[in-house]
Amino acid sequence: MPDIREIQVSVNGEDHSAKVETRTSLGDFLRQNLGLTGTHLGCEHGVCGACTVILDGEAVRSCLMLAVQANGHEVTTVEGLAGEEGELHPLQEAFWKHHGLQCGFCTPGMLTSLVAFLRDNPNPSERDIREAISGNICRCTGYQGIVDATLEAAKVMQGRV
Amino acid sequence: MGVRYLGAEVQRMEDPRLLTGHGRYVDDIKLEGMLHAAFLRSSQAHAKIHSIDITAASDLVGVHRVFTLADLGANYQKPMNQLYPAPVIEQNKTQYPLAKDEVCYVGETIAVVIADSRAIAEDALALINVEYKTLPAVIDVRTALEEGSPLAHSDTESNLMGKMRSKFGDIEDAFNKADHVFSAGFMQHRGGCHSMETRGVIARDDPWGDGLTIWTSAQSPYLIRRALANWLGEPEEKIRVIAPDVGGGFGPKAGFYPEEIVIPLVARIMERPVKWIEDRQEHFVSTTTQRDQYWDLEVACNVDGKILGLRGKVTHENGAYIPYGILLPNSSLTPLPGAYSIPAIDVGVDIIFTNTVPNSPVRGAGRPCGIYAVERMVQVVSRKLGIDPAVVRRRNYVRPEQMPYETGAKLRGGDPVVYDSGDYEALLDKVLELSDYESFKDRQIAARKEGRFLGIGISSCIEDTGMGPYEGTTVRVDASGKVIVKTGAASQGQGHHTMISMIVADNLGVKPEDIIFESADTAKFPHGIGAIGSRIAANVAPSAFDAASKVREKAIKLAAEILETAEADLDIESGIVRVNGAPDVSISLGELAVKLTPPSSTRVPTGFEPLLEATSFEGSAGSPIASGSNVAEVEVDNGTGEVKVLRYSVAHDCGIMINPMIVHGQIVGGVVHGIGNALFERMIYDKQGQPLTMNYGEYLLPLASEMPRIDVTHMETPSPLNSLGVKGAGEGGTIPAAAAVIAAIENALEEFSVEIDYYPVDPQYLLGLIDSSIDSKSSSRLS
Amino acid sequence: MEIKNSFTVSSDIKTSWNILLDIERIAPCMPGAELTAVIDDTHYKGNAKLRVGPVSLTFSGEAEITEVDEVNFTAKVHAKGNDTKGRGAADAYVVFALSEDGEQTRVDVSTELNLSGSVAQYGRASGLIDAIASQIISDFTDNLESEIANEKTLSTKIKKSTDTNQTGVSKKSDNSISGLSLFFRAIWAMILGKR
Amino acid sequence: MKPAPFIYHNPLTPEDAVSLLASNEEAKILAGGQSLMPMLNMRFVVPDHVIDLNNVTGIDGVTNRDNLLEIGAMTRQCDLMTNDLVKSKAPIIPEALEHVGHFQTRNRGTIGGSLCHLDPAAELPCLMAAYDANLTVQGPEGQREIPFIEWPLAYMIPNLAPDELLTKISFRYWSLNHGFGFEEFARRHGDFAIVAVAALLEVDDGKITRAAISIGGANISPVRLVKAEEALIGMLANEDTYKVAADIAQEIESISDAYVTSQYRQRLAGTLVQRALVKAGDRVNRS
Repeated sequence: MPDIREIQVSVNGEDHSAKVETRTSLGDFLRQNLGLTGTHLGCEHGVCGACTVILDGEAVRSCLMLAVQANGHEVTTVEGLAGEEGELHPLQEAFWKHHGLQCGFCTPGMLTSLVAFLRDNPNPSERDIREAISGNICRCTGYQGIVDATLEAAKVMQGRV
Repeated sequence: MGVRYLGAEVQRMEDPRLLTGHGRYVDDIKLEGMLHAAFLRSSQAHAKIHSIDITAASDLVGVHRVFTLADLGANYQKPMNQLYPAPVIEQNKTQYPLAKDEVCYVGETIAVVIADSRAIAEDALALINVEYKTLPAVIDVRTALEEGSPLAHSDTESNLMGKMRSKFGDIEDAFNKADHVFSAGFMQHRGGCHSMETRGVIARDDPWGDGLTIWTSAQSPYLIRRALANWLGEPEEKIRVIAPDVGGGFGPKAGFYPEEIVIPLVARIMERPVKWIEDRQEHFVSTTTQRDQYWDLEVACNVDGKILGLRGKVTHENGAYIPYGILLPNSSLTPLPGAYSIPAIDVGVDIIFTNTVPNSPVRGAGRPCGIYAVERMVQVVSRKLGIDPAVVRRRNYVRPEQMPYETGAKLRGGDPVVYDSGDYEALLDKVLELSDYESFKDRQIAARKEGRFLGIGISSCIEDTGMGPYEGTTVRVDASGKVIVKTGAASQGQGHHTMISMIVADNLGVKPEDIIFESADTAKFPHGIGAIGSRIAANVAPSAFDAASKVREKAIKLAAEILETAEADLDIESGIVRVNGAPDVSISLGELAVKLTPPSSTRVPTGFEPLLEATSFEGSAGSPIASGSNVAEVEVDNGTGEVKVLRYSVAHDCGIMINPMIVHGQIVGGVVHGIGNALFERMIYDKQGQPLTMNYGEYLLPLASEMPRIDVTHMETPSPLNSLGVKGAGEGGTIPAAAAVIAAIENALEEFSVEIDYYPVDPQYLLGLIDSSIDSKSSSRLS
Repeated sequence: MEIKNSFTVSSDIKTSWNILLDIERIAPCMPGAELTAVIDDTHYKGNAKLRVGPVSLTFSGEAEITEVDEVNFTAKVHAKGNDTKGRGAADAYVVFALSEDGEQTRVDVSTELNLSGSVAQYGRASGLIDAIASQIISDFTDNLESEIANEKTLSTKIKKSTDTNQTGVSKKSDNSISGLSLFFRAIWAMILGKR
Repeated sequence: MKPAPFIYHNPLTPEDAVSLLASNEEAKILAGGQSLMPMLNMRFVVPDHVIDLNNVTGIDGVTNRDNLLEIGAMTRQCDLMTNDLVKSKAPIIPEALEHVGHFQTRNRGTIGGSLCHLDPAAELPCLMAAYDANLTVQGPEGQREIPFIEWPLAYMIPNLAPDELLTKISFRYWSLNHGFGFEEFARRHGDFAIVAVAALLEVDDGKITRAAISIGGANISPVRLVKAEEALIGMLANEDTYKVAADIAQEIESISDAYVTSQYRQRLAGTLVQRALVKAGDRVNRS
């Protein structure tokens, strides 16, 4: 008999109430129950970082959390980064400008990770950024476009551009 | 018509969707009534299957059915197709979509569970009981041809799949008259695909309607359609294959997999859509990879470093089956002699079956191995003769005045390898400047005084790109004035939408944002080949250019009639045909399209075919040869053996660049893949054929933290082989990287006379080389 | 992997041979193993428990005496089992060969052990898993030696080993590199699945 | 890679957690989940019950009591890195935590989870070995304290009964002017160390008065280099002295795996002990 619980989660500012089997990961819950397929599952063992979401303000692996553990918490996914009118987040703009993505599969996890990182490190060096995204694997870009985009986004977000 | 987009760093059309989480990858697709599949895979490297008991699994709540090969139907008890038949394949072994009675690698599909959810399907896998009779496995290619070696397949007489040879020039003469002959042996290991999106297939069958529709994370949807139609014995027209957004491909997604047979068949039998998404553990054991190659080479040269000949032998690990013909061993040989004018070559390859995951190309295919081999031998010549490696290269390059240069080697189809254009020495000059090569010695000496070991290495390469026959494009203007562009080319992140839109926009006089781009859907465009071998730009750019030109001509011709003016006085800008000098006399492309798709009881203008549309299959008249020279600067820690790549410089020539930003991204990403091959990525099996490297903590994909900044500079030597002068750029970063990094390591450790004979170079191996060099020096001092 | 062990017992070859063929008697010599059913003279069912760090495995399977050569005093046993939760399988071919060594009997035990499935597919623990397997076999032969030599000593032998395990990591000085092998003592805890 | 089914429990107090452990067979504790969740997803670990500690109160946070730092088992790794008490009293901990996974995993991972998972190469067990930490576990019969040296029973098996819960870690911190150095070698940033070394030094008048050297990754659990620690006492704090310790480290009992040999681990232990001591020595001298 599957172990099913009812949970309340706020995702991208919207409250959701859902029944979920307790073995379901937060990542699967977002994708399958809520249809928020922007969060990608790349390895399901916590290394690739594609599934990263922001939980109560902190970047976490959604493959390494049960959905039931998000009960009563706030989650932000890649779908929640752009503004209400659809205007891109400065980091999204910078990724676009600096070719920070190719296939786009790692991108949601990169963005959520870096949004949280830039909040705590508003003036990062290239080294800081490279270490910050060392938990996010990209097979396409060689990371350089991502690093350049993050350097620029940091400046924009500081009002320095 | 002024060129506005070609050559500009246009931001990609794909990106806003992907940046906001609105991509559409296979796993994002949800169909009404869809069931979920999980495959039972062999836990044995080599075994006979005595029995498969699916009773308990079938009885599990939530499981709809469990299939073995027998359950697929009487017509389907046969192995898969050989995608690329070739005479050199002496023993053609392809696998059954579900194993029949023998499994030959860990990960081979045996059964499939169809259930309400993936989780339940996985629950059922643990309840299937397979009774195996374990057979000895072949893992090490070096002993696989020895008398008494186990056999990778129990019904074969030998593990030799076939032999190939690249031979040209008078090799005996070259070695007889050479001042020196040097030899070197080395193992090259290239790992797996590891696209961040794993593979995945959804199939839906509608026998009274659309037939089979298959969404698959693939590089070659048309190849899958053809292979599946062939295997099923059904018409291609009733099979639609769609590659939606694909999260990276790198070669292994260009094949045809058992799951691409089983999921459609099962969906048909179940009369419900079925989804299978490969998980990462499956990816390690079921997605094709590259593996080991052992090279033993001799180089004949003169005292000045001029190379006269190259000969030797390669042992190539093929894995258990041949899903992909001989592309890999073949593309290991065709790049010989690299960027150099070497008059005689004789290198043979033994292609060997082992009980490991079957082979397929991975970014660069065999080219990184072939180029590594040539570059290693140049390095050997340089070291043995004490001549600077840059100088040895200068003395051997194919020179611009030799172009077109026929090497003597043959491409897979039998055509001669001809270098179409390029200036390899100029590329070397550029990269030496970019990398501050001249001042490196100072940096090295200064670092050595601090106890640090710096080294520098050069590598040059050529890359045959843009293999034919074509990658077609249709351009059509619809009544709204939007331009529909359709092509068979499938993208896995290379930005085809942007690149093709730029070309069409320039030629047709429209804005890229007015283009509706559709690709990688067999229902949308009649035929395509696939995104492999850096072939798309050199094939689809000419066809897009040509199709757009034809639509433009037709539009101008019709507009000239309607506006009663000469064609030469018309130009198209932002989708409006205007008369030069009379800007208010105009007609839009949309209006012209309506004229060519008129309502009932009206006529198409006389002399015109319906539709403002054209299709072209123009491509390249041969393989454009891209080229590059790279310099790596490394530091080796003599206390741990760790190698840090401090700096990496690339001078690259892929002809005319359509979008330099995209080319730059391809090069940088490719270099990082190559550094991964040189230093990190290794898949290990134990002696029984059990894979030991099964997670991303152990399979070391390159991370941002270990990768250097990569400086790239370009030359644009147009290819004479196509209308735009373009060459491919997808693999030129990867191909030379390992040779540059490894030459740099040896340079850093020159005082220890370290000779590296395999890659990936791990720190343990390197520290061992340093320590044994120190030991032998101190013992020789004592004696 | 292939593991070879030998020992010499003071009993004569006939006595040793008879004990060896008494499967119900020698099965408990295998650490963590229990015999659950005797199907016939040559077929047996049993379980073997093994703990590798956080992973607790129970192999359930069968053993078959595939060959008994009364003339040359050799016996071959094939044992195989699957983890009850689908995490892998173990397959062992064991050859016992007895030979006279003066008054004594020499016993050679050669084991070809193959692990497969996820239990065998973790590179970081691979050395450890090999070591555990060798240790199991080696302890099995130790126990077998005791059983043949003197059945009374069997229970003490196992108890002794268990004690070693329960001591765990003891005095600080023992934990230094000059101390007893932390590694091999600790392996016992895994084999017996304590805690 | 979906976990097998289990019953999820969400206790709110340590007592409830312990009684759930006592009343359910085959139960697994879920702390930060950064090691357990991968094992559940891969079905290496197939428990019948999962007992989540994330809503249990009173087992997190850092306090200072009589020169003892007391750390609740559910204190997250990210909080240890930014905690002022930890930064001032045991600065080696934040330094070492830079190597623990990535910031996203440190946001969830806990000290207690790491100590119970007991990966041989993990940084936190290595540090706790260096500090001779005491681990407080709670069971149905009450609490008991276990010195770290008695904590590892075997490869990734802690000295914890099935019905016991690790609630607190405490250790006496070193004098304010102690020196510290943490060095590890991993192939990539955030990977499990091949070998890691934590070194603590106290020096008086140029001579070493107290030393702790802990080595992770070399063997199946962290090992204190007692012989070297003893050898250092009374010696001048300089590179020649550290070399003595490094030479002893090179003899450390080590394990091999599919990727590296025990000999290489020994070699690394030597290099890293030397480097960690240099770092520790420099820091003493500066303060």
